[in-house]
Amino acid sequence: MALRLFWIQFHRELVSVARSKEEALNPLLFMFLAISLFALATGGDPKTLQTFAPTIIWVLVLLANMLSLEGLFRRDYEDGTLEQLVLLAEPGFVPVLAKIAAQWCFSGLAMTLLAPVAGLILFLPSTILPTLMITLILGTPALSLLGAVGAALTVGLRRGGVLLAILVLPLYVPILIFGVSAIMQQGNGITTDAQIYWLMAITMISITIAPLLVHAALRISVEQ
Amino acid sequence: MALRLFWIQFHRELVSVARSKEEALNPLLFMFLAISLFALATGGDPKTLQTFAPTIIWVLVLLANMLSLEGLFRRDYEDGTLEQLVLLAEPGFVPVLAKIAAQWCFSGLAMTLLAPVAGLILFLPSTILPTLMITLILGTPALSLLGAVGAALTVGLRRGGVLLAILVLPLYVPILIFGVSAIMQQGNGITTDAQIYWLMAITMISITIAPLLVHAALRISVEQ
Amino acid sequence: MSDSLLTTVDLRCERDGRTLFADLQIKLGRGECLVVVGPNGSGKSTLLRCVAGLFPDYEGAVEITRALYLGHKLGINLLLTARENLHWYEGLTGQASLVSEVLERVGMAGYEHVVCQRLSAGQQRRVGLARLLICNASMWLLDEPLTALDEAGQGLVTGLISDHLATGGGVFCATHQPLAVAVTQTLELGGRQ
Amino acid sequence: MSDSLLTTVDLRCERDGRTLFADLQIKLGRGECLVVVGPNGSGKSTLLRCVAGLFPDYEGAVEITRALYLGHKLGINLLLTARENLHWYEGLTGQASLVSEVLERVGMAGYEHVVCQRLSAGQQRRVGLARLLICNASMWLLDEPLTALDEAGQGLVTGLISDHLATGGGVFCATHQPLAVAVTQTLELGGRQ
Amino acid sequence: MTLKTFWHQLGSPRWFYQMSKPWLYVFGCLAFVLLLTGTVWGLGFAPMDGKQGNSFRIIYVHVPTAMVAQSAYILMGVAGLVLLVWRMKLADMVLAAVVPFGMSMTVLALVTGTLWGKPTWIAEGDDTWWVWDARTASMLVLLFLYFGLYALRQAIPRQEAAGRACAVLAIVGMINIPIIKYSVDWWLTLHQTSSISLTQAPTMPAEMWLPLVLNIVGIYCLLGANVLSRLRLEILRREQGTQWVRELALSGNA
Ligand code: HEM
Ligand SMILES: Nc1ncnc2c1ncn2[C@@H]1O[C@H](COP(=O)(O)OP(=O)(O)OP(=O)(O)O)[C@@H](O)[C@H]1O
Ligand SMILES: Nc1ncnc2c1ncn2[C@@H]1O[C@H](COP(=O)(O)OP(=O)(O)OP(=O)(O)O)[C@@H](O)[C@H]1O
Ligand SMILES: [Mg+2]
Ligand SMILES: [Mg+2]
Repeated sequence: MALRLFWIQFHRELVSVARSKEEALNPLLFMFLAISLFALATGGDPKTLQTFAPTIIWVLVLLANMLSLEGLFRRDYEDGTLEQLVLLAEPGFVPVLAKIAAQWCFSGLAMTLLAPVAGLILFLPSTILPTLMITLILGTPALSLLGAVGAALTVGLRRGGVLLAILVLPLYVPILIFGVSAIMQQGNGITTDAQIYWLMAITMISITIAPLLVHAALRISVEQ
Repeated sequence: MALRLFWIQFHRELVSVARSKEEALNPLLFMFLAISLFALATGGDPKTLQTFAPTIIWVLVLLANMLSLEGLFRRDYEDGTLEQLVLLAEPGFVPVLAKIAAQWCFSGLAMTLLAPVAGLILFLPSTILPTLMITLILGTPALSLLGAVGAALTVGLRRGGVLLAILVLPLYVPILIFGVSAIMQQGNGITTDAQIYWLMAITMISITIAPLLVHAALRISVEQ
Repeated sequence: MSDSLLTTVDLRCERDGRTLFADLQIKLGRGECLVVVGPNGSGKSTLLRCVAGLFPDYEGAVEITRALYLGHKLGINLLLTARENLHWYEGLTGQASLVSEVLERVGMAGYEHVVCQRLSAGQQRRVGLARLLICNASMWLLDEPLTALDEAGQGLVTGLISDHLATGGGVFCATHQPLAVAVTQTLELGGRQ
Repeated sequence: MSDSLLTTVDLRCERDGRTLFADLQIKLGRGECLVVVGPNGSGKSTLLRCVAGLFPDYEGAVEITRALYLGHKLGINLLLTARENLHWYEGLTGQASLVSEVLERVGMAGYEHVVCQRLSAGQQRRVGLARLLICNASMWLLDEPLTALDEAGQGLVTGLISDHLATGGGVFCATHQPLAVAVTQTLELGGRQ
Repeated sequence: MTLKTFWHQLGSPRWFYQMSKPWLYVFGCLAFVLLLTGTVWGLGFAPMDGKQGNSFRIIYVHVPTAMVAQSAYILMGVAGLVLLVWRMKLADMVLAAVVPFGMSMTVLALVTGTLWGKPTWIAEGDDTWWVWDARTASMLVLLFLYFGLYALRQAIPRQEAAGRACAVLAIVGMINIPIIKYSVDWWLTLHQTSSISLTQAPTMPAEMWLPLVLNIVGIYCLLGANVLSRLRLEILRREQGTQWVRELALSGNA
């Protein structure tokens, strides 16, 4: 039952994103365009780009994710389907989880899969690419989950976007720091286990608490 | 008459943005948050940051501007006021220009005024800050004007956001390049007149053709 | 108590400093239809949202069975087709139904696979109304269900309401247009302004 | 020719492969009111948009004087107050008027400074309707002007239309609800489905 | 025929359809002959370059495609202007016809450029398949401009609206192309003096540059032929309801 509910919501999200006009620059495209801009603006100097590549990639992943979260519940809120969801879904956190999962597929997962390309454009040595991908696949689910809490809290509000950023970015900072430092250390030949474990821990915690919090937050937002 | 039309539309935009919830992370906030993320992720190393500062600032200005352009006509399109504007305003490009001007005040102008702060966060030497501001104030109007053409073309479409980025970013490239290179050259003590003149020229061209093109594009978008 | 679908005790709500309604005692049993009327801005929609559990900013108590709420907002995703929307709704309510039959009953046969954005105003409303045929809640909360509908559509809605009442359901409906069903109670909000 | 406010010749429009109307000859003079009726999805709104110049995908010719178009969409910015919205509209049309008086006439006195988002559905429609009192176009194109209005509101609209007709204006209106004005011509689109 | 009547006739699809038939053959044959001779000569018989060996032969594909890709965009910008100002249907068709051709030429230039660059760049110590230099950058931006036009047309369901929307975009792009080219050239050469030393055309013997010239002229003829044939197809499709097309179809020599 709950599984069916998950699946139906998940499918709906995929279809809807595929047809949407509001995917606020779909995260993947955002990342690649921004990376090309960086490369162009630095005059394409491989040395400089290489030192900065991990930072650029991780910061852009964060920003892309946050931008796409902004629209996660907005359309549903405006057309009234969020009301239906809050009133009828049982248990309520299941469709919420499905929505977050779908958002992650289009942002975190997609960006992880294409991160090697991004790395190559920025002249990241290919020995580092696996670490880049591992940190991304472990870190991005937490970005989506934590971000969704912020998105749910701000969906009905004026100035939602601004609030969202202020609420969410502080939560993102540890993930960013662990992610970047793992790649940097790998580049210097130091072991990266600690960072990996930390990223896993953050994601595990998020996955347990975030869906319930998001559901509660959505109720509050609908009841205006 | 045309002046009054300009003023009324301009005023309306200011009020509306001030009350809006959709300013997709107001550009200024976006820039500062992203800059802090860069500073955090590099571990705050002044040397590295400094070399990269002009690039970071200019790329973020571009992205922030593009994101805020996405919403420039969306609300008007959805609530039907764009129809009224296209049908009734005479001459039609005046309110369009007013809308762009207002958007610029909240993005380009605001970012220019606070650019010194951004520069200081990234350890840019203070002798370079005037050049940074001059390039920004000359270049950002062109960003808003050219971007508005893209925004007007994509407002009614599915996948508007993605399309907007593809349409607009190539047009932004020269502005980015002249902006960054002026700052770099200033840092190396080379004269920057050429870049300044180019930025002025691009802005002048944009200001002459963009409003007319935007008006034509809006008509096309409304007629769906 | 078990026979009452909706009971409110001393319901009272204020918005922007204006008292919309006060001391409202509603008791709706099976097969009963309560219609709320009143001028624009008198608080009909607010009352319905209070009762539906979508507006907690009231005083007093509400007791209600599982209900279906149809508000001013369409409640359908315009990027999906009619079929996809109803399919999602089925999943949400846990009810299985024959979606194509349902769509045919609301007069949308032939438009199942059109993205709702490309439907006319009334057709979009009809897709929203199709939910009445899917959800088996015994209480219906309807906010101006006749909006944008043609004559046939209005007949359809009144037919659905009558059927629902006949099978022991309850209906709580706000409307400006006369409703051609056996209205059990009428509630008037707001004095003439 | 100068006496005709709206003329169409052989107007024909197709959408999604369905012919909505064909060979439409409309001629509307001063003081005349044309009402379009038809089931949902029969093309009333499309026809109005063709005539208003908001939908160019038709065959045939349309000739029209300066017109005011009021569609399904509200045409007001929900982030602004009623006053601010009308003030903008004045600027757009170049007409000066007394905004507070206008708002009073549409029954929105006391709500001038409320952000439109916080108004009820009917109140939002009323703010939209206030435009009829500002723009002095001689042709009105109205798409279901009675939506969401209470009885008083409906009376208001019919009153406005009658006045406009009496002063030599023309009205072209799509509606599902009967309109209590002297209708000169009726156009029926789409067969019963 | 005065200029004015010519202008009017140009606006008439039917006249254009009939007039263009011989031109299509002329361009088509020229393109075929020139490209064939140029390519066979260039790839097979032209003398080998002293420095680069056989890899230099890519120039016979690379340079013509790169040049025509840029010209095609300018052509579209002009067509866009004509469409918006004079509302000439034919201009819309030009606009629609050039996009796929220009896009594929840009891709070809990029691919041959990188293929060519790879050994060169390796020789200079950069073991990559991509370098951010002036030509790659401006070509990439051009590709994005083409891609934007293509995507915009796909995104707008109504044909007529799509045409005008693309016209608006093509105009902006046309004004920007020289600026983009200038800025990128100037900026990236400033930084990257080393890696493009080989792109400066060496003084070549005639057997080397003659095939190149043949290919360049040939590819412009191909552009002409391509646009004309697409235009003619497009005209038939859009005017399929009209009398003259039906007669043409019946007579069987379209
Ligand atoms: C992706 C990589 C490349 C791109 C996008 C590219 C692009 C271009 C373009 C646009 C032109 C035409 C210039 C004009 O209009 O006159 C051109 C010409 C030329 N390219 Fe490339 N190029 C690339 C790589 C290379 C490399 C690696 C070499 C040599 C090793 C090369 C050698 C030449 C030569 C010799 C010409 C003709 C001479 C000239 O007009 O300056 N190109 N290329
Ligand atoms: N945006 C659109 N894109 C494509 N097709 C549309 C669009 N809007 C409406 N249609 C189609 O055009 C037809 C006529 O729609 P229109 O809105 O004109 O009907 P209507 O008579 O106004 O109906 P209603 O009474 O429901 O308002 C419908 O069948 C619909 O499928
Ligand atoms: N979102 C909101 N925020 C604050 N106040 C609101 C909001 N919506 C409505 N109101 C206020 O509450 C009052 C009642 O609104 P409500 O929507 O319940 O009226 P209604 O009876 O449904 O009117 P209508 O017939 O126009 O739909 C109105 O006077 C309005 O000013
Ligand atoms: Mg209401
Ligand atoms: Mg309609």
